[in-house]
Amino acid sequence: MGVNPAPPAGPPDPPPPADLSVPGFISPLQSALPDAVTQVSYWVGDWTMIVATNRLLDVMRHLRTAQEASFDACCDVTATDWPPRAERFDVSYALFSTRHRHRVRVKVRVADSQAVPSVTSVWPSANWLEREVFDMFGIPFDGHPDLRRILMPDEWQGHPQRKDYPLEGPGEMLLENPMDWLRLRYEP
Amino acid sequence: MLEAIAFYGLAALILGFGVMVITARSAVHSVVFLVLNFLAVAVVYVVLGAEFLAVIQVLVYAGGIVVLYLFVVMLVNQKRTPEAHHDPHRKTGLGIMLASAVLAEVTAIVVYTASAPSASPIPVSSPVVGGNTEQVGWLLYTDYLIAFEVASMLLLAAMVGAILFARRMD
Amino acid sequence: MSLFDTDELVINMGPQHPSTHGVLRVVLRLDGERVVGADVVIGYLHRGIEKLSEHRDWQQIVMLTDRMDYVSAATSNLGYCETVEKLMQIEVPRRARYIRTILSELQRIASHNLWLGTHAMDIGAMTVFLYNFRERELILDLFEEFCGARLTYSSMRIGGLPLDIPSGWARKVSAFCDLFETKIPEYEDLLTHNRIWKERTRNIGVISGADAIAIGLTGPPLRGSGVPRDVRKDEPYAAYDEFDFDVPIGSAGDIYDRYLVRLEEFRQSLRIIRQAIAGLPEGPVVGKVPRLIKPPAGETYHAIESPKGELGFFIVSDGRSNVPYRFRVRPPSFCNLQALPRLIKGHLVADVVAMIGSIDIVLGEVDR
Amino acid sequence: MTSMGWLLPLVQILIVLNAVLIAVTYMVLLERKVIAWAQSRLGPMRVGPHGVLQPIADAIKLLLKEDITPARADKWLFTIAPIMSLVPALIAFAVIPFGGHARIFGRDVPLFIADVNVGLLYIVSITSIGVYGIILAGYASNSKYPLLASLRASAQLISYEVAITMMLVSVIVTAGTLSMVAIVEAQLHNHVWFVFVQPVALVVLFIGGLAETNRTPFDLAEAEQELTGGFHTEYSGMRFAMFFLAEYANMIVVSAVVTTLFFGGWLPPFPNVGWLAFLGWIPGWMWFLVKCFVFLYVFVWIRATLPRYRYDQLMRVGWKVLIPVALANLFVTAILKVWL
Repeated sequence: MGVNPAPPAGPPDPPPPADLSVPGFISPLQSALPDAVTQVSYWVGDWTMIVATNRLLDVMRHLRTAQEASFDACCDVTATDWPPRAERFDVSYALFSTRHRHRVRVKVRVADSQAVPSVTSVWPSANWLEREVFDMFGIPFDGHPDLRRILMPDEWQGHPQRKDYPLEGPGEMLLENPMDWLRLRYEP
Repeated sequence: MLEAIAFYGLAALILGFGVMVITARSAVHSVVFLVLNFLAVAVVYVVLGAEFLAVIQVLVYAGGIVVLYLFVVMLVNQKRTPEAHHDPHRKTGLGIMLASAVLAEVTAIVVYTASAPSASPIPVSSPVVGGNTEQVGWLLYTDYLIAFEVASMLLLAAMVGAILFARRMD
Repeated sequence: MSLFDTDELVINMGPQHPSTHGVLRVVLRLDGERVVGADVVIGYLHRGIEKLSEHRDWQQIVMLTDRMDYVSAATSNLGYCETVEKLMQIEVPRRARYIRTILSELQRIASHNLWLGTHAMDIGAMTVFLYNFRERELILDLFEEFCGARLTYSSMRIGGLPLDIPSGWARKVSAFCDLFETKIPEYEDLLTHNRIWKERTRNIGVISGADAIAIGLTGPPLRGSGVPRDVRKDEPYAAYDEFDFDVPIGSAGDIYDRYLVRLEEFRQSLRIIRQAIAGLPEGPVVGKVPRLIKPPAGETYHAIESPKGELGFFIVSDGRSNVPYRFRVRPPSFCNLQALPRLIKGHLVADVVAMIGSIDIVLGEVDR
Repeated sequence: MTSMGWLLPLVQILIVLNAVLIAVTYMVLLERKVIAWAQSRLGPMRVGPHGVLQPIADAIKLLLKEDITPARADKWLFTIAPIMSLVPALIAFAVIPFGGHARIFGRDVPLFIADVNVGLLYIVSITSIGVYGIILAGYASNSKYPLLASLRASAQLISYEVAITMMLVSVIVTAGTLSMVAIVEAQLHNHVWFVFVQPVALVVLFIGGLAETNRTPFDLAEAEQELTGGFHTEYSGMRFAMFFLAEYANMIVVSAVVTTLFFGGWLPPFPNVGWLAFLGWIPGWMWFLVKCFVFLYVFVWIRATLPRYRYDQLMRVGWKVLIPVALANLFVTAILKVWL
């Protein structure tokens, strides 16, 4: 098990290299919805846009409908937990366009128990994926038609994919302060 | 002698099943007893040498109509027990009147037949040769043709009506 | 006005039911035998593979990916290894990419065999089941000869393959291709033009291409609706860009078209395998992989075409520990299963099992 | 007739009943073997050479199994349902003519239990009773899958009975009798098997027979993959075995009826062709069994080949195809009978 001085506080989200041309759908989006995209990043071939949470639905609708984007498939909705950060969750959406055959990842950063607007109205396929994120991370989705647990039993306590949730389950390992578990992992 | 034993035995069975039909607590049980009742009646027909009638009794009553009864009884959701069932529309007086009329009629028949000299019954055809299937068919299509056709028209109308009722639900 | 007062019948299909292909539970609300509504309950096989993977080192996770889609372990292996290779920017030797392609196409045939067998059995044609298992067995033999396992292969490693193919294996694969080609007509004889089969599958569970994309269908169910979407063509991985093959699509988007699509995929898979065997290059099977696998900090999403659909891996590395920081699978079965309530609504109970069969789910992958 | 005349029917009943029960158990083995061959496997091989003792092992297993009655079941109906299913299937054999007359111990013995003058109607009416077993089993189990299955089964039986009965009427009109023995003799006198006179009737009757016996492709009532076994889901042990026996006994009844009506019963092929007279050396009951076996084989063969119909499709086939065909066939038969 890795022994590190402190838990990481977030992904690097490196900016794209200067000599790389930005995909064609990003700049129309930025001009149509100014200030919605807070950061564009590029890593090993994947383009990522970090979006303000309150603008998420607008961005998604634009990406879905705009000609040059037309992201008609929402392949995946998932989250990553970065506990030391104030907005501890990255909720990321993997989008794909069957027309242009390009991909993009859209991320929003939310704090614990802060709601994310649901994109089920844009892509019905996000329904179960958002339910899984809710189940695993406890991130509520605003406007979701049927926000229930999906993989864990309905009466389950806690959200297993959070970093402060022990691998062995809550049981006797559940410490007084959930952050203690993190300390166990990242400090010797 | 043998026939008499068979007849009285079967009659007891028929009456017994009949009583069980109306006393069974579960409606499905009642229907099962009704089937057994019909089967016993069919055996009586066999004893009397009316095989065709016996077979038709089983085929139509036991095998056909009562199956539909069973369907209905099975599928109707009996939310209340029969004991708790109080029909506000029940007309006790009328019921008693009708029942006593039927009773009087039956009594009259019994008294009349007992007093009258036993007329020789219509000769039953010999059960071995040819059977009575042909005779039944012959009678139905000659002497009783109109009654037969009227009955079939009535059934047809009932069938059309049932289909209409079922259609309206859609 | 309703003449009769009727109740809905709620029936619990599963989690123990012969046709739910595992521990799937579908709560059906029925009007007679017609499905008025359905709720899909999953999670009975949830083993927390995503969570577990955040506590296993990078090579050990290959073993966990076997246990997701356990009838198609090789493609899960491939998807995971390629994602890590992408994250570490490792160049995989051409021979390894060819062999990976052969393995995943063999796996596709085996998985479709299992699908066709169980799907036909759900509709009552039991002989097809055994015919398919007869051929699937041959593929399992090939896998056993390659990696020693028959179900959970762990047949790939980050940077390449655990070992080169045994001598004579390529010839056996070619022989299998020749044999299998003669067996496909046997399945078709029993089903394709069978009146009952057509009546059971045509115009059942119809979904248009646009709806299918919107609800997240991928793989053969999406292609059955006429969308030529195949990760192998759209975003080529392994060695697929070097081979010639077609992406079969349907037109009606019903169960029958999905069946035809998968049957044609048998043939296309054979075509790919033959090309790969014929052009199999010499060389090493493992690329330049550091002894300690520790990808630099960053995240990536990489998708492959598993027999069920788009199998994606989203992996985040913190660049410091020798375990992934976040390991996420985009399971095709899970996303395809989501369409089930919409597809079965208004059909009969018998169509429910046909539908479950036609979207080809593996509960190990749905629940992970 | 001697004073022992009453003994003969008892002996006949005993022989037929036992033969039928043994035939039924071996029918299961036959089915497993034939399907195994169709599916390129071996079938039962362990009990006895080539698994010939498998039915006996199965019977012992079923007898020794725990007989479970579900807690909320209607116990009385749950017990009589399998009986109501099996008994009609067995007593239908009373009128099946396995052969003509034979001389045994110098005595003329008919190879059938009874020659009733309404034999064919008797079979139809008796098999119509068998549906109660299925309905009551579904109801008494107090479980949803069996209930759905029993509804399917009874709707199926009732609707296919209509087509079958109409087709039988065509045959009756052709033969001019309702007696099974007389029908066979009519085929002898007319010098032709009725299959050549009433081919449509044969097809419809056999399809209806498949449906009546709940066999593939009409086995919706016990669709393992949809209804987890159907009306006998909750049954175990010997009560389950009774349903099983009833199904296979019904298959034999259907085969026997088809043989009798269309393929000349115990008659050898073309009994009137002189140079084929040597076929008459084989006893009639052997011919009957061989013909029956062919139809039983067809039953199994169909099961190995075809998928299953859906409930509404099955009803459509019954009401919109078989019954009109049966009516048309009856109409044509009647016209030909009157005018020719």
